[in-house]
Amino acid sequence: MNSPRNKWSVLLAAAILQIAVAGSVQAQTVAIGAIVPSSGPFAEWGRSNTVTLKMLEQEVNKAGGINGAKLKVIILDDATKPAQAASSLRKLAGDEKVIAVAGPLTSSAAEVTFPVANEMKVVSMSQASSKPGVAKANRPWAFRNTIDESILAKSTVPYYKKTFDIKTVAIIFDAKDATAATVGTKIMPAMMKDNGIAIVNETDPLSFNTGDLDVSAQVTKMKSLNPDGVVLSADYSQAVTVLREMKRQGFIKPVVGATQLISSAILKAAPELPIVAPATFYASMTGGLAAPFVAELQPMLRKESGLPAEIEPSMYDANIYEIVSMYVEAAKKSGVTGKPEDLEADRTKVRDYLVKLDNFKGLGGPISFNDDGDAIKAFYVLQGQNGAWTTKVQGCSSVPGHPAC
Amino acid sequence: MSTYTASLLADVGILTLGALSVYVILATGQLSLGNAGFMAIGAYLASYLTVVAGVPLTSALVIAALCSGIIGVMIGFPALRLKGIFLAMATLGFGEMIRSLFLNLEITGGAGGFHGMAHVSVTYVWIWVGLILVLVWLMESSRAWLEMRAVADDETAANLIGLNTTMTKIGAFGMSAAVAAVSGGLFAHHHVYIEPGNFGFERSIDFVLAVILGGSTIGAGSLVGAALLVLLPEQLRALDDWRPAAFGALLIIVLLIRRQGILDRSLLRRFTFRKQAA
Amino acid sequence: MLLQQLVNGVTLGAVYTLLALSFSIVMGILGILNLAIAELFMIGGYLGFAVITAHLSLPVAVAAGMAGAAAISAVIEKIGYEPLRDAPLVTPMLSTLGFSIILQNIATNMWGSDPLQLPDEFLGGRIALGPVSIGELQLIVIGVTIVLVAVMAYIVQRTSMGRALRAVAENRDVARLLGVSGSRITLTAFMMSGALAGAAGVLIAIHYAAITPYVGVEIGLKAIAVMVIGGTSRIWGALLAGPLIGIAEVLTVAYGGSQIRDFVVYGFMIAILLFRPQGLLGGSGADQGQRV
Amino acid sequence: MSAPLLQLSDVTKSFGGIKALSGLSCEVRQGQIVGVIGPNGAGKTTLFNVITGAYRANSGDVNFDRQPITHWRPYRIARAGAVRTFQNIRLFSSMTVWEHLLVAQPGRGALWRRALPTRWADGAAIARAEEVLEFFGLKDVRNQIARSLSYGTQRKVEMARALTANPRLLLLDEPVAGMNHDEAEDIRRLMLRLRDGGLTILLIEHDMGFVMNLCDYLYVLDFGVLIAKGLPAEIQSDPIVMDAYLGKEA
Repeated sequence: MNSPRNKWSVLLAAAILQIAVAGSVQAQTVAIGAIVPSSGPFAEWGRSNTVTLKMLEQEVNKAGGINGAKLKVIILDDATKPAQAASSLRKLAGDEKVIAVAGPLTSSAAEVTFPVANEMKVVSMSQASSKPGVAKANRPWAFRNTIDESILAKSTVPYYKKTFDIKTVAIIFDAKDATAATVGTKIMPAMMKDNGIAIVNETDPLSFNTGDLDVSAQVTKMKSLNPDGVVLSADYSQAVTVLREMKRQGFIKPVVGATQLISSAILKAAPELPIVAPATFYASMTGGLAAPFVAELQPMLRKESGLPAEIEPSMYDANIYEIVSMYVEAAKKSGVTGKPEDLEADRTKVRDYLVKLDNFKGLGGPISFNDDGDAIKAFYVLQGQNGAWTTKVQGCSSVPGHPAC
Repeated sequence: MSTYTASLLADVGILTLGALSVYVILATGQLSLGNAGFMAIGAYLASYLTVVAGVPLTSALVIAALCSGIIGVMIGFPALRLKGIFLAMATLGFGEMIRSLFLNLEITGGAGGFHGMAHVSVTYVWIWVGLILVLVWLMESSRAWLEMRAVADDETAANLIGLNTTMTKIGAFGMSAAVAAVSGGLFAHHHVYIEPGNFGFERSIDFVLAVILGGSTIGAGSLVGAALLVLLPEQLRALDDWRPAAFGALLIIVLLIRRQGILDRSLLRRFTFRKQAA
Repeated sequence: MLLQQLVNGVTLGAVYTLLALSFSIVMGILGILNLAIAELFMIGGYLGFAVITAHLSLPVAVAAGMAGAAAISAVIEKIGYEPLRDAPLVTPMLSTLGFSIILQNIATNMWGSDPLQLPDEFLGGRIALGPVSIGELQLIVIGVTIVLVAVMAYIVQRTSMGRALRAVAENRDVARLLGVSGSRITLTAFMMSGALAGAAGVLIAIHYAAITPYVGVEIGLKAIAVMVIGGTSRIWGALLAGPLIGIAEVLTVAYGGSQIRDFVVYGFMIAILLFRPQGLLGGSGADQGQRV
Repeated sequence: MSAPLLQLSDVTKSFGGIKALSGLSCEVRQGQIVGVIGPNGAGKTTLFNVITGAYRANSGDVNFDRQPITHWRPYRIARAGAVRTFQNIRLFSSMTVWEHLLVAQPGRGALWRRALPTRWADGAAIARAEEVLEFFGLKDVRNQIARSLSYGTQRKVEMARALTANPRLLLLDEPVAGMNHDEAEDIRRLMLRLRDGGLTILLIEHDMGFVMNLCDYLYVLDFGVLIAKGLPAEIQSDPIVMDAYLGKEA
């Protein structure tokens, strides 16, 4: 870990450098904004996003920047507060004159920030929001480099049913988390019905709250209903509590959930419990551009103070990396100038490029966007057991035959 | 003015109203740790009225304020049997109950939140803030306000010299609930999306914090406190990972240096006297 | 299932009891709500984790958690409370909030915001009693709670320090006349309170085997409710109220109301405040409301 | 003869078995200054508390202006016209003298007018406050925090505050305690002027000379029991009183 003193000197040096650079090549920078939660309960995600973006910025500039101009990524912390995310977007778009914004991360923040993006006519693309319909409600400037959970579940649930011979499930969800609650009360129940799986607690939805330590009562209740499997809709940091309790009570049943479950941390909670969840990226995935990305980013993450020593790149790091890469490509190919007088035109160019985006080379395969502003990209139904994720089904968030698949 | 500054100002305005709602109760010597509950009522009710029932925003805010005020009065009757920290506890419980209620209320979207509101400008927010600030400022030199201060200073004596202290406290509670509801309605229509998580204990504490930092003896203190709470974190961005800690430390320092808040009555009196002398 | 749920409820209740007691020591004596207690609990948990992962025994972990949290609590008292003790009660409450923000930030920067988890072996074995199965750690949690409450009750009711605490709780000025140093006693109260929160943190972190910097927030609010229900001035009240709320919560979940659980807990707290403001075990219904 | 303004019949108030007042009956007639005397712990302040509603009598009736006020709440009794001061001065700690003279005035007209600045909405209240301020000679200290003033002035502010509540019966609990002779004399003159203006006064006082010089009628309490009543001259020569009270002091 860096000592704080070291860190300050680095910051100072960076600041001096920045001033020097800004002084000499003022007109030749293209600014891209990012909104990440570097403090608050999701600090780790925001901080690893920050490292990822710094890495990307260097990569792009080393490779010659954007049509000769330097790329500058301006990263703002929203403290996991929706209001701060929205005002950050205003700062980025209004004061910092960025051509596009990556983020915000959570659906709650996206709900508040996307309308501002529309108002200010600048692209905002979330790296993690997967609550249904958030970008759709805020067209044309809102995008998400994620796949709507209702699409993912269509592949996840049949695999889950087939593999574990599931006829009945119990559903438990985090009632305080908007995404998890939507998945737990709407998407998953509908999906279970479509697949002919009975929900044993259909009339009695089991929930807990973000931050709850004790879910023993909920787990005991599920156990007494004796389902074949468990639908666990929660962010992984909360899901850990449930999995631990299931293990403690000897309630070893296959678990299915949404993208929120994907992380390496969750695999440590109860290695003997099989977990099925969809993802567009995971640190140990092979093939394509993913492996070099992980190889480059992981050591940088682990060096960073304020992040745990054994951290791995997350799906959100991959997503935000892709988002800014897309912006860079858009800027290059559609002739973004980065000049103040062209700002409005530049922003429109980026948006139009994204709308027509064709086979952008994402870390996990080609990416484009659907009419809802959500990503069409490859995804994987993963099964986690004994400490590792393995790909079981490969899918794509579009009609078959789309080039992205 | 950049739109970023404008949105911060809108946040200052919304927090000012929340702080004023606590200020009004604090003027009677009581602490509320649950005003986010009233804010939630105002936010959801006003939003429901504009989005589903098509009521114009201003009318919706007035209706929300009235309803919340009535709820405040109804809750005030039993709650005001309690005093001091016990009342604070009860209000804390009330706030959590309201949050839990909206988490389960399907017609307002439950945990999924509620949207569809039309965005309001910072000007509209500040028209309300200005209006209520002026109203509070006028009230501060009224007999009703003196009665509230009398209750705060010595409730028994106030009662014995002929003040209906129960009505005073309930009135303050109702007014507080109404102001918090306006704050909520404006919050909902400024951010155009609300969810129960917006109205937790943390929000209630923010209100109290704004009042105490700004000064709890005059209404303008709420404005100063709210401005500090919204703008300070923005100024601390350079600190990166230590931003919250720096904020916490500054908070403690301000409390230690000016426990009566940044503004107080004697400070104001000194200024007005100087004016008279000049 | 009912019996198993009762066991769950009692375990949860034990946690509430310790934290509620931690709140009530400061509240009972000084009348202020120490909002940093939830974070002392969290810090205690991390310290306990550190000791356990260093392969030291559980008692060492508990001791480390208690000592660490008590030390931080002493700092909070010296900086955040003592200079403000003549101010209205709400002022020191907010200064403790400042500390709570700082502690959360420090924990995030030191250990990350993701849950820190214990390796498996600490989950411990389980004992089957007919249809009910109890974890060894569950028993330890309940046992340590009872011991700590008893020790606390002994200190407060039987020792000279306890008498001094009660005297200050009654009236600081009179206590001074009796030769009791108010400032030393408040420091002691803060440290005792911190030690309890730290102990609770260690036990809970190890029992649930996962911890985050925000782990104290939800449970802290619940513990405040438990403190009120048990009565702020009665040590044993918390021992009754903790399991009561724990069981009430668990039964709400068991009988189909997991969504309205918080509603039930806080509703119960308000009912107690209105009808028995002195708490379940409190004595006479004297007017205890202090100015804020 | 008209009915008395205040009438207590057979009033008993006890605290945990100790009778602070037992079977007390007394009355105060319109336009008189009536004194209540007795040694410490005789129940004088308890009597005030029962009359003004701070305590509720265990048994017996209190009638004020022919209305049974025994179970009324304190503010209602004060509004009906029985307003008091306190033995241990209870001024509002945050208020100036001027504010004290506004706060207790009964509301006039619509409720909303009370929520507007007094100087716009309630000229009558301002005028009344000015009048009382003048009467008690408090003009010099009008903008000072009342609690910061001298003991004697604080007592005056308390009296002034009670007077602005438009009482018909003013209950004064040791109005000259802690005052020097000149101050006490000043107060005595003010009280006589008030009585001459038609106000009825019931007062508790330790200063014998002060009471004898001022009161039209006296009640003597000892251990919660009424042991004597009559004109000052009669009380002065009453052997029981001499024995129980005056004798002890000597």
